[in-house]
Order: sequence, then C-alpha cells, then structure tokens
Amino acid sequence: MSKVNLTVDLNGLELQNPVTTASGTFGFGQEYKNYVDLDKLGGVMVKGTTLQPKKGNPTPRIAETPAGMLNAIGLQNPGVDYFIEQILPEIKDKEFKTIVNISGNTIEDYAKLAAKLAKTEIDAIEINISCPNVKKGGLAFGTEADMAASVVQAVRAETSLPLITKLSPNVVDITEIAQAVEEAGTDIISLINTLLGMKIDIERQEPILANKVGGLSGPAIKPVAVRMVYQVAQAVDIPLIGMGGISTVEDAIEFFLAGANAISVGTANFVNPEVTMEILAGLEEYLNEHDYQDVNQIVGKAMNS
Amino acid sequence: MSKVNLTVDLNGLELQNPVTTASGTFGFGQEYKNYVDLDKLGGVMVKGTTLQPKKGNPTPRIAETPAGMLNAIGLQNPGVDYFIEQILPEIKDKEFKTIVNISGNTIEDYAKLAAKLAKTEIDAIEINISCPNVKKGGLAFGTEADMAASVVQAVRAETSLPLITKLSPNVVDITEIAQAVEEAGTDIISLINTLLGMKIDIERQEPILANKVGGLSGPAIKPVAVRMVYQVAQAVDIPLIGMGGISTVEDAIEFFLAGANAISVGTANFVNPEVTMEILAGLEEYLNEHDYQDVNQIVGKAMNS
Amino acid sequence: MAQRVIKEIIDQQKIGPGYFKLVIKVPEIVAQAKIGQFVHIKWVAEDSGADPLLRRPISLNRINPAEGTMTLVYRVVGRGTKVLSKLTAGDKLDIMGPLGTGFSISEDTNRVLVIGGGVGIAPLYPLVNELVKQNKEVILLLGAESAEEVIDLSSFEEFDLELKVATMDGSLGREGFVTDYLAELEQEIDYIYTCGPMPMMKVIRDWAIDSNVAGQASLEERMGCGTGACLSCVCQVKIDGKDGWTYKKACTAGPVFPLREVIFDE
Amino acid sequence: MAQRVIKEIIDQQKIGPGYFKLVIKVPEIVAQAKIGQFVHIKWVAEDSGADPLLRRPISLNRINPAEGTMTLVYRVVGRGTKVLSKLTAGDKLDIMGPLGTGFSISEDTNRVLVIGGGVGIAPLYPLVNELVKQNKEVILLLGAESAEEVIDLSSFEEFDLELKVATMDGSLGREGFVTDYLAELEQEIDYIYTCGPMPMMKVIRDWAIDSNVAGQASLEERMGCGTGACLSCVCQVKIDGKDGWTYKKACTAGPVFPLREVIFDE
Ligand SMILES: Cc1cc2nc3c(=O)[nH]c(=O)nc-3n(C[C@H](O)[C@H](O)[C@H](O)COP(=O)(O)OP(=O)(O)OC[C@H]3O[C@@H](n4cnc5c(N)ncnc54)[C@H](O)[C@@H]3O)c2cc1C
Ligand SMILES: Cc1cc2nc3c(=O)[nH]c(=O)nc-3n(C[C@H](O)[C@H](O)[C@H](O)COP(=O)(O)OP(=O)(O)OC[C@H]3O[C@@H](n4cnc5c(N)ncnc54)[C@H](O)[C@@H]3O)c2cc1C
Ligand SMILES: Cc1cc2nc3c(=O)[nH]c(=O)nc-3n(C[C@H](O)[C@H](O)[C@H](O)COP(=O)(O)O)c2cc1C
Ligand SMILES: Cc1cc2nc3c(=O)[nH]c(=O)nc-3n(C[C@H](O)[C@H](O)[C@H](O)COP(=O)(O)O)c2cc1C
Ligand code: FES
Ligand code: FES
Repeated sequence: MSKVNLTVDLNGLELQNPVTTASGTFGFGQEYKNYVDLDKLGGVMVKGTTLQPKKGNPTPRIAETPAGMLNAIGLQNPGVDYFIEQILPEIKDKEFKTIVNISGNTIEDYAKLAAKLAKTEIDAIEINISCPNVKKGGLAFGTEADMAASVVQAVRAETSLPLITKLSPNVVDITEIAQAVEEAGTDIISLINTLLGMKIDIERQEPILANKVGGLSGPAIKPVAVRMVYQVAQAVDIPLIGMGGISTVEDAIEFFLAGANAISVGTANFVNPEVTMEILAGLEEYLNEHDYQDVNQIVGKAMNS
Repeated sequence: MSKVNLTVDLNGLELQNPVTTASGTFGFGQEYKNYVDLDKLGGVMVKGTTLQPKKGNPTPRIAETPAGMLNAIGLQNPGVDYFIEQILPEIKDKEFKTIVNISGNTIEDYAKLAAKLAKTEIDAIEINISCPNVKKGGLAFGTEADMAASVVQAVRAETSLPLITKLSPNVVDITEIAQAVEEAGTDIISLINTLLGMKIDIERQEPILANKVGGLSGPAIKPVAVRMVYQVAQAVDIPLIGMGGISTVEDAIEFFLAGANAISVGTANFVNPEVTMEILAGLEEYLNEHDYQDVNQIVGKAMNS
Repeated sequence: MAQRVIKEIIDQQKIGPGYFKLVIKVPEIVAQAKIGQFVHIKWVAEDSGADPLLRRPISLNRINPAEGTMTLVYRVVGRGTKVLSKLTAGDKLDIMGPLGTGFSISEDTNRVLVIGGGVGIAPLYPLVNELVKQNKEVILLLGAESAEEVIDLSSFEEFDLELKVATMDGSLGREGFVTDYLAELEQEIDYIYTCGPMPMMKVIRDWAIDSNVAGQASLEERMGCGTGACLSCVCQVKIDGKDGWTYKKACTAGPVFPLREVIFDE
Repeated sequence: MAQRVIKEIIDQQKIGPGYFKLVIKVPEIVAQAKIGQFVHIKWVAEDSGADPLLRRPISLNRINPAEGTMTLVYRVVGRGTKVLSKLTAGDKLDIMGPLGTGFSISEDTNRVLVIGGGVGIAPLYPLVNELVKQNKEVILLLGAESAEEVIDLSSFEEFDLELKVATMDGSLGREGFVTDYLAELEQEIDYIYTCGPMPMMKVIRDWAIDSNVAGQASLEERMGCGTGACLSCVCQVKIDGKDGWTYKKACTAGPVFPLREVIFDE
C-alpha cells in the first residue's frame, strides 16, 4: 500500500487526518484510551461544555430505536472553568486537535464561553447551535438564520480560534442557515446534530426518556445527514465536517463524496469502540485501491455527477 | 378474547378500524389482494394523484438505507381522470374507505383535483402538501404555514368531502403548520410524509437515485414520526392519522399512545405484505390484554404521563 | 395466485466463485410457478431486525412441481445476498411468489436462440427445458467471466441443442463476449430469449432489430413491493403513441419484456 | 485494562424460565476481571445489521482465570437478550470488559449480609465465593418469583453459610419478599451487599440506614458506551455539598455504589 495524504486543512485548522469524534459521544477522549490510539485521531470534539456546571436530565437518558438511538443527556458537564483547569491539561499534548463544543441558552453565554476558551491551548471551538434560546421561548438557535448568525458573530468577536458551527437538521432549508453562519464568520461548518425524536414504552404507556423527547442519532439518520452535507457543500465555500450515522468506512466515504472535508463519528463509538481506527485504515485502503494520492481528491466527487 | 370496538370516527370520516395504508405504498389496493383481505382494512390512501398523467422519475427510484429506504418515484400516476374513470369503479364497493392522495405544483392544481374528485364516490381526500410549489421556487407547500393553509382553503372551497392534510416532517415546528391547516379547514391531519435523504454509491461515486435525493421512510424515521404526532396531538383539536415506520403492532400502539386516532402503514407493506392484518389482530389482542373495550381509549395516553 | 410463505431451506451449496444454489420446498408456490417468474425473498433469522430492510427478487432456476421444490441460483453482490449465502438447511426464508410475467413460447417459432450472461443464465434453465420439450431447435449461447461461473452447464449439456460458451478469461469456450457469436450464426433464427447484463442485452437487442428477429429479454430493476404497488421497478418500454415509450413495471408486466421494445438506460 | 475482543461462545444453556447461562472463553478479560464488574456485549451474526444497535451490559457470574472463561447469566426481557438467547456454541460475541467498579471487601467486616433478588443474584456468586474464602460469616438471602429462578442455588448450598430463600409463589423457601427476612435477623451484621430490583434495594437501603449498617448495592441503568464517555448511565448518589447529591456513572464509578448513598428514583 503506497502512502496517501490524509492531512486536511480546514480553513486554517489542520488535522493530521480527517477522522474526528463527535461531541458527547467520546467524552474528553481519555475514556476511549483502552480501545483507540488517541494520537492517531484527527480531532476530538469534547463533550458539550457550558458556562456553569450542569447536572443534566434525569434518567432514562437513552433509548434504542431501529438502527438508531435517542439521547437526552441534558448537557451534563462540569462547566467550562473545570474543563480548562482540570481536563485540558491532560489532553492538550495529544496529537489530535482538541475542539471544544460549547452550548448556551443566551448569546452572552456563548460569548463568555468563547472569551474563556480563547485564552487556552485548545485548537478550535465548535458552536452547538441546537440549544434552546431562552429569550425566544426555547426555539433552538440553529433553526433561524439570524439567531444562528448572531451566536456566531458573538463568538467570533471574542476569539481568533478556528470556529466550527454545528448545524441542527431540524430545519426546512439547511443551506440558508449554513450561508448565514458562513457570512457571520464561522471558519468551518459541522453537520448534522441529532433529529428530534421520541419513543414510547407501550406497557408503561409513557415516553421512555425522562425528558420525553431526545436526539436521534446513529445509522438511521445517515441518509438525512448525507443529503444535508451534499446541499450545504454546494451552498458555501468553507470546509465541512460531516457526521450522522457514520459506522463504517463506506459510510465515511459517502460523506467525503457528498462534500465533507472531514468526518466525525458519534454513536458508532458506543457500538464498536475501535471504529475510528477501522475507518482510518479503511480510508487509506479505499484511496489506494482507487488510485488516489490524497483524501482531498474525493471530497465532493458525487456533487457534480 | 372479548370483542373490542375498533371503529374510529375521524371528524366525520368513519373507519371500521384505524388501520390504513399509506399513499404510494399500496397502489390502489388491488395490488395486495393476494396477501390482504382488503375488506378488513380501515382505509386505503391511494397512490398520489395529479391532474395530468405523470411518467415519474428515471430509475433507480429506490435505495435501501439502515432500517429504511429512500424513494423518488416522482409521482408516476395515470392522472385523476383515468383514476376516476378506470380505477375507482373497481374499488368503490370495498369495505375500506377510499382516500385519494392529491398532489399539485400550484394551488390551482389542488383546487381542480378537488373539484373533480368532489363529484365521485371516494370517501375522503388526502392533500399531499410535500410537493414543490413551482411559483415559490420549488419550496414545498408543507414547509410554510401560509402556503399550507392556502392549499387547504383552496381544496376546502371545492368539496365537502372529509379533508385530510398530510404534513411534511422537513420543518422546524410541525405544530405551526398543523395549526395553520386546522384553521384553514382540514378535518383531519395525517403525518408524517418522508424525510429528505440521499445515498451515495461509493464505487460509482454518485447518488444512487437518479433523482439524487429521495424520501426516507421505514423504521428509521419512526422516532421522528412519533415525536411529531405527540407534538401535533397537543396543538390541535382535530383527529390525527399517524404514520412513519410502522412495521409491527407495537409500533402502531406507540402512535396511538402518542395521540394518533388512526394509523397508516407504508414501507412495511413491502417487507411483509400481510403486515396490516397482523397489526389489526395484534391491536385487538393488546386492547384485550390491557382491559380496554375501545381503541379510542388508548389514544393520547402517553401525552399526559 | 402469488402468496407469501415462510419455509425452511432444504439445501444450499456454493456452486462457483460467489455463486450459490439454494433449494427450498414451497409446494404452494411451485404449483403455480411459470418459467421466467421470480420470487421476492427475505431471510428470517433470530436477530433479523429492520436492517437490511427490503426483500430481494430472485428468479426461479428450477421449478419442480413433483417434489414441490424450487431452486434459486444467485451471486453475492451486496449485503442481502451475502446474508442469504450464509443460511443453511433448516434456516428459514420468507418468500412471496410466484411473481411477474415470465417467458412465453410461441408455437410459430422453431429455431430459437437463447443467450445468457453471468448470473442471467439462472432463469434460462426452465426455459430451455421447455423449448427442448416442445422440440424447438435451440441454439444456446452462454457467457461468463470464467468457466466456474457458467451456471447449469452440465445440465444444458444433457439437452439436444447447440451449445456455445464464451468466457472473458478464456477458461472455457471462446475468449471474449458471448455476443461475438452473433455475427457467426450460420442459420436463420426465428426468435431470441435473453437474460444477462444490460450491455450484453443491448447488443443483442440491436442485433435483433437489425436482423428483424423478435424476442424476449428478462430485466432487472430495484424492487420495493414486488406486487405492482410502489412503482420503483419500472422499465422503459417502447410503445406507439405520443412519447414513443412508457414505464412498465418489472414486477408485474415484467421481468420479461419484448426484446426489441426495451430501452436500456439510453 | 478493559479491552474489546470477539470470541466464540463455548456453551449456552437455558437454566430457568427465560433464564440463560452463557460460557465464553476470554482469557484476556478474565485475567483482569474483578467481582461485581460487568461486560458490555453484542452478538455477532451474519445478518447483524444496525438493528438492534447498542451493546448490552451483563454482570460476571463466574470468573474462571484458570480456564480463561467467564459465565454470564441473564434473563430475556427484550429484543437484545432474546437474540442472545438463540446463540449456541461456536457463535460469536463481541465483548468489551472487564468494566466498572465492582464489590470491595473490607477486612474490618465479619458478619456479612448478602441479598439478591431475581436476576440480580447473578453477580453475587463471585462475591459470596470470595467472602467465604476470606472466612466471613455470610448470611445469604435470595428472592425470586419461583424456585426455578433462584440462580446458582445449588452452588450456594455448597458453601458454609446461612442461606434463606423467599419466592413470590412460595415454590421454594418462604412465600413473599426476600426483604421480609430483614426484620427477623437474629444477629447483628457488619455489612450488606445487594443486587436486585430497585424496590427491593430501596427497602434494604432504608433498613441499612435505620440499622446503621454500611453496604454496597449494584445498580442497573441504560448504557450507551460503557466506558464513561456518554453520560447515559448516571445514578443519583448522595454527597456532601450544595445539592446533597450528584450523578455518578454506573459504568465507571459503578455499577456498585455505597448502599446508603444511593437515591432510587425518588
Ligand atoms: C426479477 C429479478 C430477478 C432476479 N434474479 C436473480 C437471480 O436469479 N440471481 C441473482 O443472483 N440475482 C438476481 N437478481 C438480482 C438480485 O435481485 C440482486 O442481485 C440482489 O437484490 C442484490 O441484493 P444485495 O443485498 O446483495 O445487494 P445490495 O446492492 O446491497 O442491494 C441494495 C438494494 O438494491 C437492490 N439491488 C441491487 N442490485 C440489484 C439488481 N441487480 N437487481 C435488482 N435489485 C438490485 C437490492 O434488491 C436492494 O434493495 C434479480 C433481480 C430481479 C429484479
Ligand atoms: C451493570 C449492569 C449489569 C447487568 N447485569 C445483568 C445480568 O447479569 N443479567 C441480566 O439478565 N441482566 C443484567 N443487566 C440488565 C441487562 O443489561 C438488560 O436486561 C438488557 O440490557 C436488556 O436488553 P434487551 O435488549 O433484552 O431489552 P430491551 O428493553 O429491548 O432493551 C432496550 C434498551 O434498553 C436497555 N435496557 C433495558 N433494560 C435494562 C436494564 N435493566 N438495565 C440496563 N439497560 C437496560 C438495553 O440495554 C437497550 O439499550 C445488567 C445491567 C447493568 C447496567
Ligand atoms: C449521547 C450523545 C450526546 C451528545 N452530546 C452532544 C453535545 O454535547 N453537543 C453536541 O453538539 N452534540 C452532541 N451530540 C450529537 C453528536 O455529536 C452528533 O452530532 C450526532 O449524534 C450525530 O452523529 P452520530 O449519528 O454519528 O451519533 C450527542 C450525541 C449523543 C448520541
Ligand atoms: C415508494 C413510496 C411512494 C410514496 N408515494 C407517496 C405519494 O404519492 N403521496 C404521499 O403523500 N406520500 C407518499 N409516500 C409517503 C408514504 O405515504 C408515507 O407517508 C411515508 O412513507 C412514511 O411512512 P412509512 O415509513 O410507513 O413508509 C410514499 C412512500 C413510499 C415509500
Ligand atoms: S416492485 Fe413495486 S411496483 Fe414493482
Ligand atoms: S454508559 Fe456511557 S457513560 Fe456510562
């Protein structure tokens, strides 16, 4: 097997390879160290972080669905200060890029988070705009172009770190939101977050999740994610990190072909903790077999077919 | 097993039981006569019908996805006149209710379809508002409350037949659309139609569907569908027909508990052509085992849990 | 009348590289099956969830009403056929069938050309068997990648017919395309039957039009329902009329269509 | 160090109504396994698709380092365990383990009460075995629906300990709840271990608080990752501090927690 180039330059954020792990599914990386050679990952999006520590939702927090799962963790996390002081020192010397996923309920939350993180040694910020905007009656920031753009602008004003904005799929036209956040100054777009879903226990006759509704992830949502990556790739000029149901190298390649410059693996880590390493190996093999020298060569190939 | 009541009254549309088949997945009913005792079905939503005959999309028109499938049939159908003259006479004496699913690209299309069907012996019209509005650059009618409402009003003006409006799930807030069509005069709401998705052939490096994107259906989308039924049931006062991934009686019961007054089976017919009969039998059994006398007793039970 | 049954597999054998032969006893279906028809199947396993979801259409390779059995021959090309290939005697299969409109044989034809390519040879055995039984003069051309992939070769050799084989690797018969034989046919023929890869059938169709010979082709298209309800399996077929063609359903009007009327993805 | 391996099942037996015992050879995991730990497993079958999707956590019922084997005992309650129950010797299992923080045994305790209910008895065998080995005085209370569901009864009977059984149907031991024995305990005890249904453990916790006896309880919660990454498996545990409790992860900090600190869904 000849050597292929796997490094990707995401508008300034350089990854040693395009395989990253999705926020909320890989902890802070350390949790998977028995299964994964962490230094071989392109990047780790750490668990969604908020200004204050959060206890999260009551249990049950997850439910299994056909080829998918629902989660309503409720952003349990120790807060950004704890992250900076206690966790970051342990991961900052890793080869992978440390990307901090931030969540807030007001634009100020996001701005303050960015200001705090701007002074640290993290590699990028991922803005989770799927959170409810309390000032707008709980409507998620990511569902309206102007709200999404305001969040990005507020964060942009606080930091020169590479900014990734993570889009919510629960919208009519994802390209509209993508264009708005591009204009607002995000360097990169990641997509998709979870679809809103529910499962009901027919014996207890109530929703399984304590929170009633939760986010649908896993293979079930892959077709929606591929479609959105394909649409957004045509609508913006900035790089994309694609995710949603990626469980095999074949899935990952679908995303590259659809227009993703890098990919992120979420739920599949739970099913197979070694999946990221398998995808990495499989990706090299695919590129070799198809006579590519560089992973960037396949990005968006299905777009102009 | 003691006899339970399965008849449901959907705002004037009376079904002998709440098990119907989803438009586009059951032809005109006759196609399944070898597998299903058609006279035992509650209703059949016939294949999407348009004003003019339509050839539909090139093939491949379907693709398999994890626990789901994509379709881009492109509304192939012989046109409403052919339906009225050639097909309706063959099915109108069946015990099931014949519900005609109508699609258009302008509000006038829908109005004309309704006017033609109003004079026939069909039992209800189902308005498919997931179609692109050509005057609005192809945006689906069902993605904006006012567009959705206009379609319903236009159809309402032409007929006193029971009107079912079928919602698209590709929206931010399904309750907003539901309330708009309720106000516009629909008698019943059915939901959900398919989610927009895509699958890419990684060897040919292009989308599998000739149409590139298609509608995602099957078990994969069930959690999204249950969530939307649950939300809409709380937002409107008219009856709901729930669908999206129903493949077993357990699935069907989830929808009743979420607030559906009747259910519709789509993709599962392809997997198991006898599924509707199995759901019907299973439903009676569940009601019996849980000491209900009437299927209406379980409607919305998970709503106030 | 087509029906759905769940039955145990009697036997499954690997018969070539990625080729499998599966035997199952389904008297209900076999009793009604006609040559060129197919079944729409799904493996039934303990952990069968909703993934993979859909059935798979497979042609009838042997129809044995005396024993109530049918044989399916298939090639592993994706997940569904892979799963199928792992099943063994006793495992269950969920079968809908017999489905579709198969081959028809006209009394007026005498010298008949049958051309099969790759796994497309599978549905031809019952056809050839019937043609021979009806005392037609059969010229059978079989093409495949290699000798091992020429399905039912020994069975065909037992018939009284003219048999020619072409393989891409030259391991049996002539090296190259089976359609290369067309130019060399020495006798006039009355009718053509064919099943195989689309490029092969396209060449044959063009030849049939040029030679003014009618025939039938068995097509493949992705299927949802298998019963005519979903309109996923349509094939472009020429007709007289406004547009000159129409979509016909492979699962009911087909999979066998008039050869010269088929439009192959053009 | 926990790891992931895929290994063949050595044996699987039905041991009661819906109860199964599965033996598998995984020396890598067994060598490191401690009492009260669990494995996170997934069946591997030819047609394993993405449905069902997630792994299932199951406690270690026997840990045999000499043979490199472990035994899992489980009850069929849903789809995943149903699939699992159909596997036979030779079928493969994908195993992550050993996981979690199990039972710990203090030198200072002497007279120890162990209470198991239903399938919650499964992880208690290695614990009791160790307690007996360390010459503790063990009082073992087992509760189940019926005699057939008292896991490992004959093995426990071989130990030198005080054993009492309660079944709901009265088919073995006293009829009723195993916790009914609590009021009748004749001797003071130093420590409690328990695993079983939540209502049972709640009664035991309240009794432990009243009686001022420390102990450990093994909990169950739905798990995603099994490695501490997803935060789906959290349990409410009392702590000193602002709110008086915190969420702890059953997959890493647990599944065994200090009995008196557990808050059961209250
Ligand atoms: C009427 C008919 C008869 C057939 N008879 C045979 C036969 O006797 N032997 C044989 O080996 N094959 C036959 N085929 C083709 C066979 O159906 C496909 O090879 C099979 O469906 C592939 O399934 P898979 O899961 O392995 O592949 P995948 O690519 O994983 O399948 C994904 C989806 O695409 C569909 N699909 C993929 N390839 C085809 C294809 N060529 N035709 C139709 N659908 C396809 C599948 O059914 C499934 O829905 C026939 C097809 C038709 C339509
Ligand atoms: C640490 C730990 C150890 C366990 N040890 C054993 C054991 O030794 N023997 C045994 O029989 N059972 C044990 N369980 C419970 C066992 O994990 C569940 O019974 C099993 O996951 C149910 O799966 P299912 O597919 O049959 O049920 P389903 O209801 O179909 O499962 C759906 C989802 O819910 C989860 N789930 C359902 N019930 C439980 C439960 N009680 N606990 C955790 N997750 C659940 C499943 O894992 C799955 O994700 C243990 C649980 C935990 C957390
Ligand atoms: C348990 C769980 C927790 C998650 N937490 C977060 C989070 O904190 N922030 C965020 O942006 N996305 C979160 N996500 C969404 C994932 O990062 C990802 O976008 C989504 O799951 C789709 O990818 P997948 O199908 O590969 O899991 C979470 C997903 C899961 C399953
Ligand atoms: C092949 C196919 C064709 C469909 N055609 C139509 C249609 O013509 N009109 C319509 O309103 N919905 C159509 N639908 C959507 C279904 O009626 C249904 O809303 C959707 O598939 C979700 O249900 P399911 O998951 O049970 O299939 C079609 C779905 C499929 C799979
Ligand atoms: S497969 Fe559904 S119409 Fe042919
Ligand atoms: S199961 Fe994921 S944190 Fe415990």
